[in-house]
Amino acid sequence: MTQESIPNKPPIQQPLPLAFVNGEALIEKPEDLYIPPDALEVILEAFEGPLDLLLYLIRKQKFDIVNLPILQVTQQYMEYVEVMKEIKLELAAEYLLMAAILAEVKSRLLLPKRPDAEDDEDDPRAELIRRLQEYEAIKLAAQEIDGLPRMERDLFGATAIPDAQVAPIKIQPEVGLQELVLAFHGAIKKAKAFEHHQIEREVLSTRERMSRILDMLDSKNYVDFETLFTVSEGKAGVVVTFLAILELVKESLVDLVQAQPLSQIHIKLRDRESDVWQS
Amino acid sequence: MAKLTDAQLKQLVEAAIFVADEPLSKDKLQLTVLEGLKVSNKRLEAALAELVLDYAPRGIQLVEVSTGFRFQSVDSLSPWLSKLWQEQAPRYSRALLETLSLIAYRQPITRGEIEDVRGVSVSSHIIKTLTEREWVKVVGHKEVPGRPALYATTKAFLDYFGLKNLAELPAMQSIEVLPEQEQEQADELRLQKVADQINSDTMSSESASTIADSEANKEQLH
Amino acid sequence: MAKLTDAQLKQLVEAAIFVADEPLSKDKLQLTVLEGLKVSNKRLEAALAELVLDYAPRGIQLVEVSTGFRFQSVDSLSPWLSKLWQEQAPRYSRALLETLSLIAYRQPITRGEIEDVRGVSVSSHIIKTLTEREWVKVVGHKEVPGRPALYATTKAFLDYFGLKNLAELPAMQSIEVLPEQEQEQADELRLQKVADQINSDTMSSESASTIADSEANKEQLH
Repeated sequence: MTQESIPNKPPIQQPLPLAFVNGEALIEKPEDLYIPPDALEVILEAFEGPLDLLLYLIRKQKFDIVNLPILQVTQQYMEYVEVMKEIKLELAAEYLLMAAILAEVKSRLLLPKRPDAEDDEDDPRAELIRRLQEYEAIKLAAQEIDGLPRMERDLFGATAIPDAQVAPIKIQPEVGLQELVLAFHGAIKKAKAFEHHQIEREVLSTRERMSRILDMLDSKNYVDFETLFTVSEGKAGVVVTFLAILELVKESLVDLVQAQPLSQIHIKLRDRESDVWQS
Repeated sequence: MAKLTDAQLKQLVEAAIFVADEPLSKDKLQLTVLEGLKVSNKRLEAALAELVLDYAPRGIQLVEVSTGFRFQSVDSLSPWLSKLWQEQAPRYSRALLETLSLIAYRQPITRGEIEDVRGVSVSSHIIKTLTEREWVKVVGHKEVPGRPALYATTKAFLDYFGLKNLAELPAMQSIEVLPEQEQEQADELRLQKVADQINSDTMSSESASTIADSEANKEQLH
Repeated sequence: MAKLTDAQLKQLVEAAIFVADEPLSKDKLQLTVLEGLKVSNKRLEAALAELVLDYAPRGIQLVEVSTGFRFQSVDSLSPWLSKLWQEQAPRYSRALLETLSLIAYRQPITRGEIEDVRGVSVSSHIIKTLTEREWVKVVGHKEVPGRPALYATTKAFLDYFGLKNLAELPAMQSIEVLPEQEQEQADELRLQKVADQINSDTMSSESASTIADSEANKEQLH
């Protein structure tokens, strides 16, 4: 207490000052000291945290941060915190922490000063003063940034419409001949895979093929064996057709004839009426 | 700015037209930026007329369109200004390159035929891109139901790839997959063999079908 | 326009800056509208300087911001010009502006470091707003446990506040903020003192533990 409230000047007799600020007596209690509790909530929202509140308390009483009057500030701060604890508990944590820091600084100030301690570094308020200064600098910087002319509020982009003839220029991708050849290679390779896939999926049933072949044939005329095969069906399709024909032969539904070895094979429906094997 | 000077009026009107998102009519100017400033329409018109003259020698001009006044670039600058919106088109997809290659090697070809080979549908976007690039064009219609368009490559296509004619397209012989024609020949050869076996006296119909089965199985392995 | 006259150059540059969607740098001008026109950077700079002068007395000005040149309205006209829009310009909270200032002046900075200075936690909402406005971005991670993100301001931030570079930020008011290293030493020194006091015979064990606790709490904020 002695450290901060005893002025350098000789004491003044009457009236008894409440405090001395930078050597000047502060006779009247600052008006800001008392804040009605119902107004506190509103004021609290105006503070950006304990440092901001501390700064407010210091500045309102025209104290100098460097001569931080820790005892008064702590006392006032505690009053705020007490009311805050009742109103806004969740907000109080950071404020409580500051209260603890203030209490710590205060208690250290009350300890007898060690004679060998260096003046500057020994001041327990140093860290708090540093933080207050740092925060105040940022607070002011934020105000300055807010004051800069900015887009949307003070400045508006001035633009003109491009003339109707202005049209985007598109740079077309480049393609090499080699790329084209590879793409063709890829497409053909895929086609092979695809053909295979399709046949696997849609099982060409031999029965179904048998009925289709029967449908294509009649009992009067022979047709070329080869015309039954559709090459575009792929190899598997050809095989299914072939299997169907073998099945038809086995079931004696068709006749196959070949005039001589290696010549064309002909096929027709077995003529049931003239079929000696029937019945 | 209770009483606007002519210079101030001109500044304000000029700035308003420049910053507005759309053309500004005299009415709109009166209702917004000039609200409460008691500027007669005559004064406003004079300011606008002066601004038109001020900008006459510049790169942009003040023009009146149906909905009001706006600044726009001088038309003679358009070829250069267009370069501001230069954009790199994305690289061509595999699907596009395959479609192009099929048109190049198998022309004239229908979209359906391309789809048959590729096994997936060809998007209209691809055909549009190729047509817009003037590499591909419709050369006729196939005489089948629906009369689908037949696509072929253009002279611009040959020029781009530095080819004198289509015969200069790289031959596909090195490619292991047999071109369609060769494949047909191979199929015929195999059929012939099967036919031979059917005729063979030593074979029962049953064993023939066994061979055919194994043949079918083998196909599935491919 | 193989050889551009000075007047033509000025017209083209002027129109380009007006029609572009964003500020145009000299490089961008050279790569787009001036491409192939062989305009030296010196000539371009002279044209820009002339344009700045041409517009000085007008309602809009040619200014250079971090990403290039743009035309913008004179800020004294904003009370009238803002009547063109129904909505008011967005307002930003003190918490957001203080966070933004810390990022601007102390970049790169972690969220924890911002909290240390402000003495309160920084809400995620603020970081989100700043990031969404593209005023700040994560530029890396600090090599400390948890690898917290390091924030820095962007060019969009500078453009929005009409600045060419960070050096144009208003000067910070006389704070002798200790450089980090010194600060750490100071912290250590302070801890040492607290430890000394705990050991001091003149103190009861109870008051010592109170001090230690408050010290520990404070550390958590850091």
